[in-house]
Amino acid sequence: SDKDQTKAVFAQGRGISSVDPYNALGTTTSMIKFYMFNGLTKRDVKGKVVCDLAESMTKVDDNTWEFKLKKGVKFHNGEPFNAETVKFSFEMMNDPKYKFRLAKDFDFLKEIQIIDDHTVRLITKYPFAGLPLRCFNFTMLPPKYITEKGHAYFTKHPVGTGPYKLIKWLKGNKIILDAYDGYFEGAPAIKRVVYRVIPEDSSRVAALEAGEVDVISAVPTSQIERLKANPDIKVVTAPTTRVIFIGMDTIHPKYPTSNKKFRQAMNYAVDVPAIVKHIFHGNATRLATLIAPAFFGYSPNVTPYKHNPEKAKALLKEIGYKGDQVLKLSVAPGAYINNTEVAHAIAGQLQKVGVNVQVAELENSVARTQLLTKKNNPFYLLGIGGHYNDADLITRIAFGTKQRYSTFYNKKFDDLRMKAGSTLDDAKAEKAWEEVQAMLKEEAPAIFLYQQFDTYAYNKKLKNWSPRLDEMILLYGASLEK
Amino acid sequence: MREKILQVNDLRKYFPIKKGLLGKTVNNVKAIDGISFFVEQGETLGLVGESGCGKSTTARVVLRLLEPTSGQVIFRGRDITSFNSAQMRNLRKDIQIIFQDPYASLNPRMTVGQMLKEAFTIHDEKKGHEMEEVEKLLEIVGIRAEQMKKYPHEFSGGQRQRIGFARALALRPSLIICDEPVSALDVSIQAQILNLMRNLQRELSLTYLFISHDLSVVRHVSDRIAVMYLGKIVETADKHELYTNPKHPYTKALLSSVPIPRPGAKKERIILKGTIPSPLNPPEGCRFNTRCPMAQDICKTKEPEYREVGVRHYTACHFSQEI
Amino acid sequence: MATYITKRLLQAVLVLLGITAVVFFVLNLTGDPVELMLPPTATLDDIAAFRADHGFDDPIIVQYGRFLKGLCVGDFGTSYYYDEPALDLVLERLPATLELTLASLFMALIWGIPAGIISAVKRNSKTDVLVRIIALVGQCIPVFWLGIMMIMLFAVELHWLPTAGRGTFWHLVMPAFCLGVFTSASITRLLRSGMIDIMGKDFIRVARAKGLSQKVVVIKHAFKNAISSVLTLLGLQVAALLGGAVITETVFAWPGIGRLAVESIHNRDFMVVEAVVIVMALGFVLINLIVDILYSIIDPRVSY
Amino acid sequence: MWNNLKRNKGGLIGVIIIGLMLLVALAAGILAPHNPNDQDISQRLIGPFWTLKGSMDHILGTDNMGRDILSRLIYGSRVSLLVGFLGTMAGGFIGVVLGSLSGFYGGKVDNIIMRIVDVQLAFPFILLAIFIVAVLGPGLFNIIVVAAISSWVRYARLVRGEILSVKKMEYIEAIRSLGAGDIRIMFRHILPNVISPAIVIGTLEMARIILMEAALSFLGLGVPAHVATWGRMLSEGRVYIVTSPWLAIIPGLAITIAVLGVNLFGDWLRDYLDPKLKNA
Amino acid sequence: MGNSILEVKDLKVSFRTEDGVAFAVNGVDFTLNRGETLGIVGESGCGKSVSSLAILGLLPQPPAKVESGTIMYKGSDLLKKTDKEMQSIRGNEISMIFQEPMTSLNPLYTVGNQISEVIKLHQDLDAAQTRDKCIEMLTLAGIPSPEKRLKCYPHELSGGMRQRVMIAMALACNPEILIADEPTTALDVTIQVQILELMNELQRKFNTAIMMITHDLGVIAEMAHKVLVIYAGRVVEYADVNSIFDSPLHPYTEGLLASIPVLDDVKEELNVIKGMVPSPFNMPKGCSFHPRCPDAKDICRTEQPELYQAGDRQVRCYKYSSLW
Ligand SMILES: Nc1ncnc2c1ncn2[C@@H]1O[C@H](COP(=O)(O)OP(=O)(O)OP(=O)(O)O)[C@@H](O)[C@H]1O
Ligand SMILES: Nc1ncnc2c1ncn2[C@@H]1O[C@H](COP(=O)(O)OP(=O)(O)OP(=O)(O)O)[C@@H](O)[C@H]1O
Ligand SMILES: [Mg+2]
Ligand SMILES: [Mg+2]
Repeated sequence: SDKDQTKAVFAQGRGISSVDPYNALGTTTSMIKFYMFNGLTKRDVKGKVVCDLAESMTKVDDNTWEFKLKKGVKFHNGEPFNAETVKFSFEMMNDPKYKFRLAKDFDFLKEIQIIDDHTVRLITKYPFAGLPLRCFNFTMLPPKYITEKGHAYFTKHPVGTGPYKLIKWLKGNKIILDAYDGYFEGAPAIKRVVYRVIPEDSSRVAALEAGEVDVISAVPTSQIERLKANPDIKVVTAPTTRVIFIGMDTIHPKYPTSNKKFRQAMNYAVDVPAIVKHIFHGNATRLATLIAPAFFGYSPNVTPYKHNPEKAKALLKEIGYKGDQVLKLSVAPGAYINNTEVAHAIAGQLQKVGVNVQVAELENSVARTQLLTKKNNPFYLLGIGGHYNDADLITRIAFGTKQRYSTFYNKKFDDLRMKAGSTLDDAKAEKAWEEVQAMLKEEAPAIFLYQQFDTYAYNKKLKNWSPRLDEMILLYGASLEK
Repeated sequence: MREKILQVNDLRKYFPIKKGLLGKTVNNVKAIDGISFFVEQGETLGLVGESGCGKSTTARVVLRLLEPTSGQVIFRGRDITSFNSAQMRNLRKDIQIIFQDPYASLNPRMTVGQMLKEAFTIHDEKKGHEMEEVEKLLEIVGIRAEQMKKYPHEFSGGQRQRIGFARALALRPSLIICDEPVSALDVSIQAQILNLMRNLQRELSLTYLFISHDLSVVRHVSDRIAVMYLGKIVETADKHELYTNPKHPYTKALLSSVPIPRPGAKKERIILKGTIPSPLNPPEGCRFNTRCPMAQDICKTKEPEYREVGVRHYTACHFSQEI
Repeated sequence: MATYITKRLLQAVLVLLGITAVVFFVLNLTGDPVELMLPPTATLDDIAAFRADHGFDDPIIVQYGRFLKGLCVGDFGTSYYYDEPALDLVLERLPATLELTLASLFMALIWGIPAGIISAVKRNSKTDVLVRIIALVGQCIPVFWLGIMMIMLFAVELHWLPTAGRGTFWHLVMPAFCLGVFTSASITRLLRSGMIDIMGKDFIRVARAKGLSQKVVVIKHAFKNAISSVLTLLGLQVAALLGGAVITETVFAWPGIGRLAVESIHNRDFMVVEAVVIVMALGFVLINLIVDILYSIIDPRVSY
Repeated sequence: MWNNLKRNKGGLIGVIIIGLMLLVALAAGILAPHNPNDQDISQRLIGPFWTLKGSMDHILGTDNMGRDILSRLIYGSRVSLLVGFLGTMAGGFIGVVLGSLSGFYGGKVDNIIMRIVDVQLAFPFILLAIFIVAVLGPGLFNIIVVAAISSWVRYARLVRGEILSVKKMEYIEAIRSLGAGDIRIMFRHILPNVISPAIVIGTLEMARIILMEAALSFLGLGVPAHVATWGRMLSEGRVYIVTSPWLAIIPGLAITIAVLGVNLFGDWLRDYLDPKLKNA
Repeated sequence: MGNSILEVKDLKVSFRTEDGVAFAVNGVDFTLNRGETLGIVGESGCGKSVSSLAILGLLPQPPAKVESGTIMYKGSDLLKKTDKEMQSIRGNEISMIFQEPMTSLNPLYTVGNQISEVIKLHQDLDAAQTRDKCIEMLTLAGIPSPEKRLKCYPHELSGGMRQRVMIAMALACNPEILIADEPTTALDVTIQVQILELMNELQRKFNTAIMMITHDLGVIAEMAHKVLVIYAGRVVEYADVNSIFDSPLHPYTEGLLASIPVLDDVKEELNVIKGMVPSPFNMPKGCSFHPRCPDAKDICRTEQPELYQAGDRQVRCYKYSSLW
């Protein structure tokens, strides 16, 4: 039937937690949010920040950003989008009554000034270079609709400016979205999009092969070859914002990882290229630190540690490390692609230089709680990514003092990255970020590994779609052949 | 007159029936409801009655395997219902029991030798030469000593009953309560056991309380007989007296009901109507009134007194004189 | 009867109390829900403040007391993850699980009952041997393995059935089958031995001696007597089915409460886990009560 | 016993399967051609010898980490047996003790234990297992704890029931009338009669526990990764089900056959020890 | 012989069990006449029930196997009949009462249901007539207020009542033969008398031939016209009731009679048959009674005696043959 021709189905392993945009934590939930809502800015496929509902943005001074808004944008219910909308959304976000989970992310904002119907100014509390990126998540809410119907109703029947409208959310099962033909960038070609939750990897692949699903992500590495051989299916692998590393605890003195030389030795001992080659078939980018090439501030001048077990042994000898202690490496199986295999491979490599590392498999939330309460193992495999991952965010949460995932408390480092983060001049900022990376390499609070790629497989009938750096599968702009 | 080795006075045993949320006692099964009898040294007292009339309960209460609801059990002049556990342990050497079911009364997982030896171990007796004693015991009951290592299932019903006897005899008791010891046995085996019991009684000067529902068997083994009906003893007398001159209509009916293995020996039958009422709601007045062929109005209201109607002949019937 | 039901329900309350306590205390030992309630940018100080604000710092006993107090007025708490009433979430997913368990129960019964009867009646025949082998293997196959194998065969290779998810009748076939296999095997085996047992009873011989045909003897006299043991088994199997549903629901992407529970455990979504467990336990208790009542309907000797 | 076994084909098969498993588990060091944990990433996913890519060096092929499947299978039997056996023992011990207390003393003790049993029964088992593993972390010992917790109820109920019926037997009254005390009656006369049905339940429980270990591994909650177990092999292999189906099929079959063996043995044992237990 | 209705010849039944082959019935011959009661006595396990089940074709096969013999009923061999043919005979022409009234009724159905079942099966009656017939039968069986009893479940009745129901059921279709397998063993004496009296009365009324199986010689003496004594699966003596009791021929019969205490005749010492019944798995060679027989001779230990004719009686003992 007609309907079938324009229905696209995509599937991932997890369901979403909410359709309330300001409570949308996590990549999957955010992804569905961006079908229905727009921010002032957005990230393009490659991760670059560009305008979305804004026509243009300019820095007025260190703490003031001016956004000109697009005209003629309408919410699904016909309500117009204008400066008032921005102010309303900001006030809503900050209203303590709602306890929005995203509110924390926007506490750099002081106020919104309406200049005219389609111009607003965002005033920050301190200079914040990451503002344009952050605004991507500052999605616009319909003031009239929410005022009339109330927030509770809104969370069940969300209305946004996005290309799709929510039809049905069957929790843990699927989400049905229908095209919003009045979308300001033009009506979507695919009239209905269905998101399905299929937790089991093999079932998900099977569903794609059976033609029930058009796009899947997180294709198991082992399946790639075979799916490539399927004439109906296309497999693409693309980098993501997710960066994987093995954190080393520097705050517990009883751990040898509190010794800088030890940490450096670990970086020498690990053969990351071999892991990338064998476990990922090349589908990962080795990183010198945590900052991926796509991030603003990436410096090619800071090069990765060379695989050099001899040097590692020498360093260990230098500090007199005996290797008599069993050191645990936590990993939460299934949290990231092939992470258990990586953990085991690394444990093996570390054992070869005389460090007795054993893998401890933990349930993801147990592992995270351990980190949160700093009752962690000396080594922990961790990945940080998501739709607004950038140099600032990742260096902060991974290695900032008193950050939830950090076991590296270093005042000098904090100062360095804060300076970089608040420098609004691009050239100066790049310089500052290079310093940050150099320091990270030197201090080695982690065994730096790679930027994760995600592998998508999709039905060849799907056209004009490509994977995004931020791991979201967005089908606006794509079309489905008969 | 011989010594009364056991005297039971107005003994009662009620089993409470609990119901409802809080397990309130709503009623009682009056399994035995005020019985009195005595057993004299060296005699056999037969206790007969139909199924469910409380014979086994009597046996268990006398042994204090069940605690009586009220009444006295006087053994050799001492009321054992108030004995503490140490006293009871000691008393256990004196009173023993044999059960009806030869299959249920031996532990299937112990050899006969182990089982018999246990009697001594419990009471710390015959240290060191228990096995000799076990052999002696088996010999007494007519089982070859080499069969000591066998398990109960390797024996026939009659042999098991002998082993049960051996166990009861181990501690040289003076009173043995036999709860239907031959009911489950074939006639030819039954005769073997009855003869054994009789011989042992003579040799070891035992006293028996012999429980059975088979009047022919009871008559064969007993000196005196007590007849039970629905938790009460309705008549007690010397064997001969009871069989020739029953003073209770129930006893009469019972006697007349027993088939005689002699063709043509048909006699006057008293066929009772109906069945035994439930001990949950025993009839008012005389318990037998619902089935009694000669019941009068008084029987429905007034419980007859249990009194002496002849020499060592007791009965509980309003009209015992007219029988 | 009424007293009996009241008594059972009171006991059920005790059981539920026990279960909620176990869940609450164990979950609290396993991790921290706050982890998931704040964006990654939140610092340790933010987290501490948040925690104090939401009462996560109170002693567990106090938290549990609060939870119980809520329960008394029908408040199962709010999901940390979904930010919605926990009970609503469970009730929303309950139909899926009910559908799955009932379908699998149905499958188990339509195979298990005839198979058990035939196997018992034709004892030691070839059919019996075959049925027994099938039942035995059914009890030995890991459910998830069977599920994956079936998806490969019926969905990917043959395209007969959809791979996963809930929707049409056809979506139900594989998961229900998978889940039903073990139960059906148990029913077959139990019914077989029950029937063999009953077939040796005196009243069966009497029924035969009346001249009744084999069919009447088996169905009217033997089966009705044997069914009570199956009923008891079914009551207990409910727990197994609900447990098995957790795995089956994962393999077949079935959006039931089993998977909700697993996800919620991973998310440390205490309230949802509590709600699922309470609902499951309540289901178990009720089903067993129903079984008991059915029992007394089938068997006039049983009265409460 | 042996004669009886010879006549019972199922039991014989069961004993042979269990015997082989025991042998394999004990002699794993000798039988396994490779170290089960030797990874060789360049040798990953080689098929069994009968497939195109297969070689005799890895008879059953290699897994995603290049480990020899046969060797892992051989070492895996250890875990299955160990978890199965110790889990059964632990569960059996708890269950028998509690069941005995409950049955022997009755009253309050009975009431309390039976309420715990109710709670346990009404608790969906897999969720409980997930809980326990989540608290204790994955690990051999913890899996055994889960196994024990999940199975004690069956013993407790059985033992309680048996004790209630044994308690009424005349030989218990006989021994009591000989003057024996509670302890003697309990240990010498009641428990021995309850043990054999408990052993029968034990074999069936062992089968269940082996399946359970596999199920927990499937959910990622099994023993730690460096230990080869069938459940984990299956769980890891399942994503390769289409490309390298043997990865999932072989351990799946191993589990099924092992469980079958234990079940067959248990069925026979039940018939042998106690024909009246057929309905348990 | 025109009066005879059932003739059993050389019936042999064995059981194939895990412990070997049990020879349960090793040669049973007898004739049952119309309106007559045949008493069958013997100790537990001697094959009384198996023989009677064989007549109705109710032996569980396997493990049971009829090794040989014929059971002639109205001129045809019951052993050769199909199951369908047997079904129309069972409960209709030949019916049976079992020992255990407690377990012989299906606990899940009302008494009415279970009686009407047999009536509906063999008689062409409508519902109301069936009901009337049920009530009539219950009344005959001496059950008070039968209308009420129809609605009772078995557990609501006492043992004696249940046995009456069984009798009502067995007689519902006016059978030619009633096989009563220890109908009163489980009952109290006062109830036993009631039941035996009832059976006598009904026999007089319907002229039913009764096979009365029991191990109680008292019951035999009161009920039977002829007596069949079985030992270890074989008929050892077959005679009319008076001769058996007055002058038992076979040493076993003799021993049996002497070993029972008799109510109105006090014996000091009971006579004892030494030893035990042989196991059906392991029958002694020769006469199966010889290990217990006071008179056994060499020939008894080697050769199986036949059933010898002694006057109008039959006895399986060499004493009455020319070989003695
Ligand atoms: N533990 C008990 N709880 C409740 N009622 C009981 C208990 N034991 C016995 N009774 C009841 O007490 C009554 C007498 O029982 P008892 O066993 O003493 O009878 P009996 O004369 O020995 O009968 P039988 O000849 O059948 O052995 C019966 O009605 C029985 O149901
Ligand atoms: N189903 C069976 N399987 C094996 N052997 C059996 C079976 N039924 C009966 N027997 C054997 O047949 C023999 C005769 O049994 P039967 O039931 O006829 O004895 P009976 O004379 O009726 O004894 P009772 O007085 O105990 O009822 C017994 O030794 C018994 O072991
Ligand atoms: Mg009794
Ligand atoms: Mg019989």
